[in-house]
Amino acid sequence: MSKKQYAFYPGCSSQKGASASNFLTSIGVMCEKLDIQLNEIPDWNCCGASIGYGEGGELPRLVLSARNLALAERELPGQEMVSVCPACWLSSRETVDRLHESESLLAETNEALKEAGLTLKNEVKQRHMVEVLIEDIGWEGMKKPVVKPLEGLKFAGYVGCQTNRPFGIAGESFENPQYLDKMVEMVGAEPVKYDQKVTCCGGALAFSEPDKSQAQIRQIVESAYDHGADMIVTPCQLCQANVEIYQSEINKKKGTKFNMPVVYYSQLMTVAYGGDAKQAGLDGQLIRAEQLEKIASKK
Amino acid sequence: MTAPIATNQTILVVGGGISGMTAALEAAECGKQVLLVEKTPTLGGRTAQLYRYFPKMCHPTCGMEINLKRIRGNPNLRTMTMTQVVAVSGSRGDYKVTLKVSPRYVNENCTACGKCGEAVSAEVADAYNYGLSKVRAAYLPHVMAYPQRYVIDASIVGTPEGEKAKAACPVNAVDLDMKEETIEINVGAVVWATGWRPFDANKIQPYGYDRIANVITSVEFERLADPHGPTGGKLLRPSDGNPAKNVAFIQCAGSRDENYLRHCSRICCMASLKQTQYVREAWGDAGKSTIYYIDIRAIDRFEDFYANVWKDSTVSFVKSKVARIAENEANGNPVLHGVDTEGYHRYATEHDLVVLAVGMEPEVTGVKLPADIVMDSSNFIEGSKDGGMFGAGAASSPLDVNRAVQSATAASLKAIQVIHKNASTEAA
Amino acid sequence: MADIKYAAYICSGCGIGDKLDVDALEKVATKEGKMAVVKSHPFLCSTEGVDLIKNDIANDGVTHVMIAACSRRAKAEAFTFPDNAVSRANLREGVIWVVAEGSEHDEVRQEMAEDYIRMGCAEIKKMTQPAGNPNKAQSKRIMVVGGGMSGMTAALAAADAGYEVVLIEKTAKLGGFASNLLKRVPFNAPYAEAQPTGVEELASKVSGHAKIKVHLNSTLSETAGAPGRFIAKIAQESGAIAEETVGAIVQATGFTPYDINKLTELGGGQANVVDQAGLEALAKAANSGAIKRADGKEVKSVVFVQCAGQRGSGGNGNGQHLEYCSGHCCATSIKQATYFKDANPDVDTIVMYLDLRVPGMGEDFYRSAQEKGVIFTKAKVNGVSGGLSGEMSCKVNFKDLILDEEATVDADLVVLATGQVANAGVNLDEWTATVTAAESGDAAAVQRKSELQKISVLNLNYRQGPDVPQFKYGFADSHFICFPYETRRTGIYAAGPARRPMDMFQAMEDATGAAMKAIQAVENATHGRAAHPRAWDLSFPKARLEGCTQCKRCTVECPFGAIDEDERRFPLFNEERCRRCGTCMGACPVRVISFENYSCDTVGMQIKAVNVPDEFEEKPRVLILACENDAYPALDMAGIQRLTYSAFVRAIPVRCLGSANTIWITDALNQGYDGVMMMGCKKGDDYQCHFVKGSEMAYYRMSKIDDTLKQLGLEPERVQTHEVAITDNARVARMIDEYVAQLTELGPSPMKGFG
Amino acid sequence: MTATYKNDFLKEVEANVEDGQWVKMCMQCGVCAGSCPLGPHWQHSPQKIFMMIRAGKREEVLTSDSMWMCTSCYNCIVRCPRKLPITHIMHGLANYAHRLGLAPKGQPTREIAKLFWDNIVKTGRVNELKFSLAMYFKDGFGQGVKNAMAMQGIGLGLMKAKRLNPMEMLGGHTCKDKGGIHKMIAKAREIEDRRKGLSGH
Repeated sequence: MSKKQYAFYPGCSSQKGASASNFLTSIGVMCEKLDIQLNEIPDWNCCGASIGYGEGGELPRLVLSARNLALAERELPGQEMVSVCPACWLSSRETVDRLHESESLLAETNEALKEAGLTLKNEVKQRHMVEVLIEDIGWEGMKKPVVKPLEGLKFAGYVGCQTNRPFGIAGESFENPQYLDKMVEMVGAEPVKYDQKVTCCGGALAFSEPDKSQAQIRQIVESAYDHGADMIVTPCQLCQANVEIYQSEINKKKGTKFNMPVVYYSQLMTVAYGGDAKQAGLDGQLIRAEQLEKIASKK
Repeated sequence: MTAPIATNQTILVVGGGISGMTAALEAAECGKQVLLVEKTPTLGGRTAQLYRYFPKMCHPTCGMEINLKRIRGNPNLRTMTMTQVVAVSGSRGDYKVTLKVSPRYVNENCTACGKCGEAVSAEVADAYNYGLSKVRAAYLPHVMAYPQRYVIDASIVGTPEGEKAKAACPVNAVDLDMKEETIEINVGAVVWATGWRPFDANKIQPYGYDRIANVITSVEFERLADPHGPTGGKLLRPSDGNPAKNVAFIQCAGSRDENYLRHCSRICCMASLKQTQYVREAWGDAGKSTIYYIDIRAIDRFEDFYANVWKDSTVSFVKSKVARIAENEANGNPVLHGVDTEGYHRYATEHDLVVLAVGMEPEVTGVKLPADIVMDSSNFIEGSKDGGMFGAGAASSPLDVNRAVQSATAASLKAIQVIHKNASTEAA
Repeated sequence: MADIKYAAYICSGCGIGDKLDVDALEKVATKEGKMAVVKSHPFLCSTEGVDLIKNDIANDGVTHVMIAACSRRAKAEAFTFPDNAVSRANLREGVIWVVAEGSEHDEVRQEMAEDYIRMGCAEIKKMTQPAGNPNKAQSKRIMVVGGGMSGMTAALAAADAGYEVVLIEKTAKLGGFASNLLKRVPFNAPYAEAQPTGVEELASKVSGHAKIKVHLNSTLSETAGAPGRFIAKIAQESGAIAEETVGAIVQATGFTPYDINKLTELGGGQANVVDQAGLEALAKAANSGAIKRADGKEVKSVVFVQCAGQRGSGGNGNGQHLEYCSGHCCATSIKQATYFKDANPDVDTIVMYLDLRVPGMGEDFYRSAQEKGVIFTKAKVNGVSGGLSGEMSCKVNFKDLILDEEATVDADLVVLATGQVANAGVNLDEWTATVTAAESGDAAAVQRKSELQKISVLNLNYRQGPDVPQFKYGFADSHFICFPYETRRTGIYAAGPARRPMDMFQAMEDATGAAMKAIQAVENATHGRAAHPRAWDLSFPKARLEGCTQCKRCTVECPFGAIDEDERRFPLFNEERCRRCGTCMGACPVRVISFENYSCDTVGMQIKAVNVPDEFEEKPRVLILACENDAYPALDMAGIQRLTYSAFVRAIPVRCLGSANTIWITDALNQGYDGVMMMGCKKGDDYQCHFVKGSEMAYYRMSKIDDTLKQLGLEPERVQTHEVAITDNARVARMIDEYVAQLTELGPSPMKGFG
Repeated sequence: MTATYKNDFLKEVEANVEDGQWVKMCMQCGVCAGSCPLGPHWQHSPQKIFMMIRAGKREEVLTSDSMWMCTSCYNCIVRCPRKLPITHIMHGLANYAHRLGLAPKGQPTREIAKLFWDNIVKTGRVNELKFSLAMYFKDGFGQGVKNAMAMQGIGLGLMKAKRLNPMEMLGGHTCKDKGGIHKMIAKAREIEDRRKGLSGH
């Protein structure tokens, strides 16, 4: 069967050797199994991320995203643009909306884009990888390739903020989204019911306000433990990084004994689809997801 | 059944709640021919499900008794229950209306002796108590039900349970072969008194109505307080049946919110102020009520009621739209998170029970009305372009009972004007 | 009274036949009840059963029907025979459903049923089927008092329904308060912009309407008569008196803005502090240009103070002005704020509120003002100063309740949102006091009385005073939530801000509703029927004046001012004003007042008909007199819910506890009843009584009965008065059992056997 | 300082702050204040800031560090009953205060935001290593070393996990058309400053 084609916007953190490179590895394998072809947008640039506003302001920030949109329009005509990073998706989608709302803003944007030899018609539809999976592949389609159900594993589905708000996945609640738990069930594991599903991890303030964001992270990990989770699963790079990386910090400061692996949905799927630990990017875990590795290594 | 005689001198009133009953009665007592149709098995509407009225703290069934007596005694007024309007054609003074009559499976013979109810064991959710309790599948909708006639729930028709009910009836009132019927009638004017429904609290996700047992709606709280309600009038919370002594009332639950209802539902402030007095009635000084509000809208002399509740030591007010409700998993208490905006004070407060003062939305939201009907942005009925159909009561605007009756009385006269025009043009 | 024939029909359906000995009941009806025809039927409410009765009426000359079956509240349609008097003995809800199961109760259950048969038979013998008021009134014209938005709307509404209208306006032109407005708050979607008032269009429609006769520069110097035959004397500018005969009256006399000069703490009386009416004048003068102050200075900054002198201390009041909220002021200030913004977006426009009250779609109007840049601040205004000399701007001192700090803002103009004061005429309590004082020769009172007559709107020549009774804060409102138009003067309906504080939209709707009630009143009056709550009742009070002692109790106690005095100082009944509650009947010490189907006898004979066992049988008897609207339904519903109570009680429904005559109590006690329970509605400020004072009167009369009891050597416990709500099903059953237990303690009545 | 309750500052905000025209639409319900994860650390909640703007408290607003506490969780946006884009307004206020030089000196988020922006504009993509190091050393060399040592474990961990590449010191990820990007951003900044009447710096 012919593969589904998408203009792919990987985003900075997913690049080789970057903080979420292992995410991209698993995404690649997952898409392979699901006949999804991702065509990387040539020479894409950073979206400005959530913290870009401080220095960047409005138009420069919009223009950054606009450049990616323009490139996609020109280089991969007719293809919808897919991001795996909530920040990338959010910035792009917000840019699309804002430029649709305001003629003058679009004009100003094009004035700036001209400097980079680009123009934007603003015709590219923005998708999040999760939307592609649910809406284009469908639950049945996602289930089909499962060969190694992750039986006996308990996951705390941690959706976080930006995949969920302000846009969110169609039909999901901002306060209590279900899709991540459904994905966990789909790969044969058990989602735990806990109350920090959409709690903010502190986002970019992890750097500038470590104590405040670590307090958030502590809540999340604690609740995951309290409700019997073996691991946390998330669709978000920043969530993954913050919640995984700072556990040791929190242990140091607060005397906790956190050691909870934090993985991506794509890693679960890769393993369930029969991929090995490396393909699932499990070698990229700071806190090793041994139970997953075990299943992955099973022949 | 045979179609009731109706002509272009007949006024059709749609909806048998307090507004519909009023509109119908006022016209009928002027000697006009009126047909009152009601979707459910009994007249009374939402007011029959209230425990007390503000500001007098009197009982809605008191006025209902009078209205039912007026209805029983008036030959100009005919009522049809379990009947819905499915189509309206024609124009001012001459409408063709299609009615759909659902089977009640009980005919006019019924004496409400209750034998069928004793005979069946199947139970269904009790709509009268908003599903907070169950009722036998052969039931009288409530003690004041009019017509005073039982209903066989469709779910037991064609089952042994249904047959039991039939066998038990001493007067051959149970007719399990009843079918849905469609009736065409001709009327001169139509009053839409289709009323309101409580906004679906599940949609207000931050308040976790769908996840937290001890978060309920204001209409459900009315049933808890009512002696005819699921708890026999005791304020017990759903999760564990423990006394609900420390109760939070959250205003604008759905209302004044562009994510849900744009409009203010008017009644909710007074309803919550009233309900704080249920808490006092139940627990005296041991009760505690907290009202979380944006603006307290106690209009005209209702201000007196507000002023008195304000003085009540068991009631406190927080000017805040609650941000979210979490659940204390240890004791099932809802925990309210938010900020008191008068001076910026953050709170995380536990209560035994949370009552969402849910907004009013028109019952016709999502229902296909005649093209001629003019509605506002919240689907409240302003009237019809041809001036022959009128909104009345809560169908026309979010109104308290007193205002609804006022509105219905006015609508009744507007309908009479249409009939009058017909009569005089025919005379000419 | 040509050949009367009494017939009793006993239903054995619904389990009556299983629980009771119906043959025995038939015997009672025949032997003791002396019914000419006695029949029983297994399913009396069926077509067949009803036909049986109809047939006896048609072919067997039956004139009076006693039906022993279910409660009078059940199957009413089936058991209605328009030309025949009907009494109902309640064997179902009243006996078999409430007397405990089990054969040990068979005897008392049967006794109870037999007594109800006796009572039904006794009652029907004293009933005649009412034929309606013979001297029917004639006029179907509607008089509207007041030519403002409410009055004009009412007039047009009635006229368009085919009724002739007489409209009285005291000023030289139609329009009222609304003519002073530049625009009105929007009435319909999208609720974004103020709309034209439409007052001129309405005025021209009214003055051009063939069925409407307008009297300008006119007031009412006297209103006499009753619904269907009011005679209005209309004092005109010329001094001439015009006379109009009308059938009903809509009082739409509007409101007056609260006197701003009383609000000195908020700068009232100072040059650049105006009320909302004042602002409308400035806005009109500006005619969509920049709004200028009285001194001609263009307004660059304006502050609106909400609830000025309203909501007691709850709003921006200091507790010395109006207690209530006038409802419309928030939306009105929003509208006025947009006057400024529409003329010049740069005008600093602040609305200071405590609770912004824009219910319903008003929320959209609020939004639209915010979009225009109107600033809303939750603030308690402590004072307004300055603005005295033209140039000086005002200083508004306030506490910003959000920022939680005291602040001051300068403004060229301050607008105080003051309240509505009703133009509802004379307060009848003051009137009565004044008249009493005047009659005792108090000169000041005499003076005050003539002042009051000038204030009066209607100048009714009713014995109880010249205007409609006011409910609260001077508004002529109804006390009933379900029945907003129930003023205590039949055929006279208040509408608009005279009834209750309200905005223009509500006032116009209100006026249409009031017109509806007026039309209904003339229809009822001209058909000789009662108005709400005993709508279409054809009975009406008759008095045997030869027995009257002129004690005046009936004239004083009638809740509806229906009874005047004739020149011989006898009570003069105005049937069209009467609501058929029977309070007069209850009041009459010599029992000369009665209705055809409800009288001292219809109830008295029932009491006497009960078989009172002697003291040795240990079967106490308790008489229950229950209000037919609340207490009796509660007893009924106790039955429907199969709650049980003692079989020793005998319940009689009464139209209103106010109609209960003390003779009934003394008769019952003389006859050996062990106790009497009177069950009526809530009294006091939040009274429930649909006849206003009925239960109040009953309590009052019973408080006086103790002496009588002493004379009879009886304990006061033997007569009890209770407030019973319609929801008290369970409570009423409990009350009965507790009382019967208490009486058993007390022992049998010493009167037994003397009766 | 007492509030003037004049519209000047509101108008300034509407003209210069991203989505500033929404500020007047707030009805002071406070749901945003209660929804913010870092709420307890806000000196003024968003709804209160809106009120302060209406009250003309220019300095108190622009010098406040409250808006710098925004984690961009968007809770406020999705819950606001008036649909105010609160997150964007907070970002806009922060940026405006920053551009005016009124934002608190040394406010960590403010500084890191600048570092981050410079970092991405340089090559068009984030250089995580340089960004982290820049962060550690933002408070001078001594503090930098301490910070770096403190985070050393994590750093090494990330490198082991191939999620931090030491090679990034030399170039690292970059867009081909750096020049175009620089010109583009400069142009955008120029246009925005023109619109806001600010002089670029």
